[in-house]
Amino acid sequence: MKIDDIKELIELIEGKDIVEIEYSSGDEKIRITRSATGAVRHEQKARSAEPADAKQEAVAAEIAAESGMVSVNSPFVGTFYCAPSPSEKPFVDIGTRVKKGQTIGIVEAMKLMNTIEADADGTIKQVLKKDGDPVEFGEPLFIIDPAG
Amino acid sequence: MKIDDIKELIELIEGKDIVEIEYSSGDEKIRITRSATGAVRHEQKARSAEPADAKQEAVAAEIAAESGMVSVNSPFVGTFYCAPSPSEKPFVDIGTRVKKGQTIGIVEAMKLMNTIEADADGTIKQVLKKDGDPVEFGEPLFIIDPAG
Amino acid sequence: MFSKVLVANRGEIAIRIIRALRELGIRSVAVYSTADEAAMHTRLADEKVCIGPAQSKSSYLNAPALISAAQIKGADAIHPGYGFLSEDPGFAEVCEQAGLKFIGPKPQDIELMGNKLKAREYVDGLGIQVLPGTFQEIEDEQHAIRTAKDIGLPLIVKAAEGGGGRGMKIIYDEDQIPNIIKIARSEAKSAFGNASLYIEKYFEFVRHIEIQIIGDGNGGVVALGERECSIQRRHQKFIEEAPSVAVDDKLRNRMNDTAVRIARHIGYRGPGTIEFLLDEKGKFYFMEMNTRLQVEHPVTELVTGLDIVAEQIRIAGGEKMTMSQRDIRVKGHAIECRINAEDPQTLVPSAGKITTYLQPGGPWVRVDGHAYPGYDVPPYYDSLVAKLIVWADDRDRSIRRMQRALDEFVIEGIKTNIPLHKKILASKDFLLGNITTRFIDKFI
Amino acid sequence: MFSKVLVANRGEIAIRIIRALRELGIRSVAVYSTADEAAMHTRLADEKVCIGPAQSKSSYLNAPALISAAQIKGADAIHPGYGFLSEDPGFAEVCEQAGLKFIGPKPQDIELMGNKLKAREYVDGLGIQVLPGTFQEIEDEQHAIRTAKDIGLPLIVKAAEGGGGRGMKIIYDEDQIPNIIKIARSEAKSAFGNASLYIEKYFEFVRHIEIQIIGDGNGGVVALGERECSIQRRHQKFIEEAPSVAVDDKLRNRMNDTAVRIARHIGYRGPGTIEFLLDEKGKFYFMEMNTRLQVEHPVTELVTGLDIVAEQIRIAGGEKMTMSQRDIRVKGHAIECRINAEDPQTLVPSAGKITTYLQPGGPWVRVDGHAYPGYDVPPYYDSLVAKLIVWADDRDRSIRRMQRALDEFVIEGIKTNIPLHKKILASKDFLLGNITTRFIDKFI
Repeated sequence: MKIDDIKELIELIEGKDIVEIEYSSGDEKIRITRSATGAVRHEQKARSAEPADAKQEAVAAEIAAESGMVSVNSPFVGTFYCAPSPSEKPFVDIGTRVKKGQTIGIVEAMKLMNTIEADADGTIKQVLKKDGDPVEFGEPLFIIDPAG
Repeated sequence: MKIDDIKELIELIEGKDIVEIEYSSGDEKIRITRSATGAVRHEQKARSAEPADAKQEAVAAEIAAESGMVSVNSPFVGTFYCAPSPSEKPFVDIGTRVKKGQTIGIVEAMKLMNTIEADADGTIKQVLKKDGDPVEFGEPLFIIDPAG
Repeated sequence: MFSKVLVANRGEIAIRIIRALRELGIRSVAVYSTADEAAMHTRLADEKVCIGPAQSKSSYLNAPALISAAQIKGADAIHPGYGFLSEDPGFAEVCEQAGLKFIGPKPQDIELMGNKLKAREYVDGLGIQVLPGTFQEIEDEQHAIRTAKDIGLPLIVKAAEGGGGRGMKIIYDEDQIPNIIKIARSEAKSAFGNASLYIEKYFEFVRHIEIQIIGDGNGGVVALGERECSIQRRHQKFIEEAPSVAVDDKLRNRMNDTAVRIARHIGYRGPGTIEFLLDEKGKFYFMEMNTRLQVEHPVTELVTGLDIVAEQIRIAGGEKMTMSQRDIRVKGHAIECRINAEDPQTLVPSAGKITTYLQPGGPWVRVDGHAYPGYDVPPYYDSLVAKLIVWADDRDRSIRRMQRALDEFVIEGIKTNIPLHKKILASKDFLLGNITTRFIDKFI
Repeated sequence: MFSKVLVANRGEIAIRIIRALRELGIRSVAVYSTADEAAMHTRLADEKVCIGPAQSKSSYLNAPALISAAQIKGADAIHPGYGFLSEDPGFAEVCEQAGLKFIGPKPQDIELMGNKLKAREYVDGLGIQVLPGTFQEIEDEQHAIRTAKDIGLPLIVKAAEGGGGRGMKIIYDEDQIPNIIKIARSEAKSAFGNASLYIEKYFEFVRHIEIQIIGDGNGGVVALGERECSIQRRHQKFIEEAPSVAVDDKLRNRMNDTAVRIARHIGYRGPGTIEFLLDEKGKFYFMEMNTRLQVEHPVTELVTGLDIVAEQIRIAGGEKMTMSQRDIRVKGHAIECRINAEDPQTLVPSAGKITTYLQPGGPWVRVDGHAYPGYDVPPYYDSLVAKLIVWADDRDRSIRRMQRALDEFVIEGIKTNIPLHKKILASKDFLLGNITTRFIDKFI
């Protein structure tokens, strides 16, 4: 960022009721604060109390989101299964091409099998859980590359 | 960032109601803060737990300090007297020319008379306490204008 | 005893239970919705599981999600707290079917007392004085009008599956009957899934006095004395105290005995509360029974020195009850103020970020809360952010200690009802103990 | 009763006193040095006065400034807290001369017990067992060597005007005597303004047990039972509890009686503490008396239900003592952990800004502290930032409750001794109650 950019930023907020601009570059962060009277505050903030064991997946999911990929999250708390039964092959593997709506996994809760469907056409980029893993509500299970 | 850039930044905020610019370079970070009121915000690390009745004096003392004036503060908690005894004239009045070391007031604590001396040659600009007022340690009593 | 317990709740009561579990050496699992990711109960538990989105229906009221969460975490019991699923006999049953101990009463007892109309009938059958009113569901307007003629106005219309102050309407005038019955029926249907209504005589200037009991599930029951809960707004308790100025030893014994008789007859398990209305002449009427831990249990804990939550968990875990009626001594006086995130004038809930949070401390001041500096109070749930409870050796000192603690309590960034509590505590009628269920009206 | 009291102290004890005053309906005046402008005690008091610069000598130990502050604020009494001027008979006297009630013992009693050597003589004169040792000031090395021969090594050299664990040296070897006497003398001179020394037998594996008493100033004295204060580091108490596992009812009665005899003989006024060493055979020796409120008074408050500070103020204000020995009941068990701003390994004080401060809460957890989020711990004073005190119905539950509370206590930005407390509480010897004054050595 050059002095001229800063100048431009200052001119930008002059006469507006913006009182603070914060800018970062690594991992992009911006923070604009309006005066208390007007008070709308933009804050891009990550989940502050991330469950430790879900962090890696969350990070993966964020990267996915940033790079235009699609993350398929668990709609329920339960046990993840990658195949219809232990003796059968997984629904999908990394590299499998999938259609939107296609069953790609199962989350079992109280003997109820919740099928997990692909959210988009594309290629399975990552499978974030192993067969039998416990999963929480909202945890990412798969990353699909719609462009793949 | 070079000296010239800093100079430019300073010129930039001169006359505007920007009170803070923060800038980092590694991973780029910038932060610009405008004063909410429009007036220039001065963070003087003022006493945060100011006794309400001492606020006015403190403000006066700060103004004094800013404009090169000298504030004479109470060296003790006690009762302020402006004259050697109730029947006598005050040591000084506004406009009185004083010499450094000259007695200009008294703070009494436990029957002990602590004389207050002028910290500098000059003219008494303000007398911040009335005869008999309670004063705390460090409270400003007089403002002296050394240039006066 | 259990090795791991899932706490199917949020907020201060989840924390209260997690604290008890930790003190008992039992691992705890917190559950949370996506709106509660930064909630304090998730930090204090040993483990935590996200069970659903912000809406209670899909998270804290989502029985399959809770049981599934307990299963993937290997918990052997579920504590429901209060509210949410705590009084749902179906949930209690599903827990047991899933091999998870439900830390609460037996499902059939929850069911019996959950239908307030059936409970009236049951208690009346024991020869105990219940509030004058109907023992059958109100069939139609005519039924209600007949009742009004029988027992006189004003009346209060309640939902059979309601309770805890919810779903009530007062009838002052016979002309209002048709309209109120219609509205009450449709509200009951939508709020409780059951349109059944019943009618009781409405006493305006009475006290709400309740007796805390604990049962061992086999007919052993001890009574821990009364709580005075007359200070209510919109039928919700606001300030509770123990003991009550209106209850002397003789009356206390009679109320204790009555409560014990009901609980013993059921073979009730764990802590429960029998609610009575007490009139000016010292006559008391059974109103309803709450088959769960109550918000205001701490006042009883502080005057008896007994840890009700730990005892509840021990009883559910199969241990013998450690209390006996002989050992129960009520000492001193305790008050609880419910600190809600709400506008003190309009009582509208006030969600948002808490910028400053300074908790009172010092002698005999207890805070059961879940707020902290920087906590963002979500708009989805109950507005209770902390219970402030004090103890002292008599009521006057207890009131002054509460005033001192309220003065110390600083919560900024959201509105709270602290100013209203201060006003009530400073009022002459409160000091004199001249309180009824209509007390708060003059302050709002 | 007083209408306004100046609290001549800072930190948690100033707050404890301000709370008691507020609960008694008495206005409070906080004093503060320029380093304490944002200190919590200045916010909780009704009024405040800046009395001097950061250095204690010019502020909290500055008697004329304190008295002058009381005068300009119109206070009618001064509470000295503990430390600072609380055991300075001269200050007590100057207060009274200035027409300000000193909320503490009579000056001559402070003086009598303040000189630890004279106190030994006085108590010995009552026929009470004191620690073996000298009854006169140590004149020279030869005197010390003779004492060593008489009572045997190891010995402990103490300053007559010391006390509270300060100014002590242990002699294990006769050869060390000349050197240690020389050093101790010069240290005593500079620390207490008096080079007088005395010598006691040094017992290594004993317990420090003290009895809390309260006197009415006219010979009426009640004893509130013992505190176990053996967990010390550098002769400073670290963890206190009540009751002690080593004291049974019979021993408690004997220790109570002994303490009462001393205090009654003096005609002692207000709360005071008689410190004893207790050996393995149950024999106890008078060590010293502290003529002031003690840091650890809350553990006694929690097991007796008595408000020691309120009682102290009432007695000083001329009211009758409300306690009688017959009414004193010790119930349950209490522990106090002193939370210090210090490196848990090196014990070096850790000043600086507290970035996160989450105080534990819930049932029977008391925090007497003065820290808050954003508070800047000044480097000038005692490192104590909070006392964490818990109560439970027995010692095991009390320990588990304390562990739970320590787990909840989050202080970031400065170092604290919380990790060391956790280690001690989790140790087998602590659980078993196998503790002596040397206990902590193995943890550091």
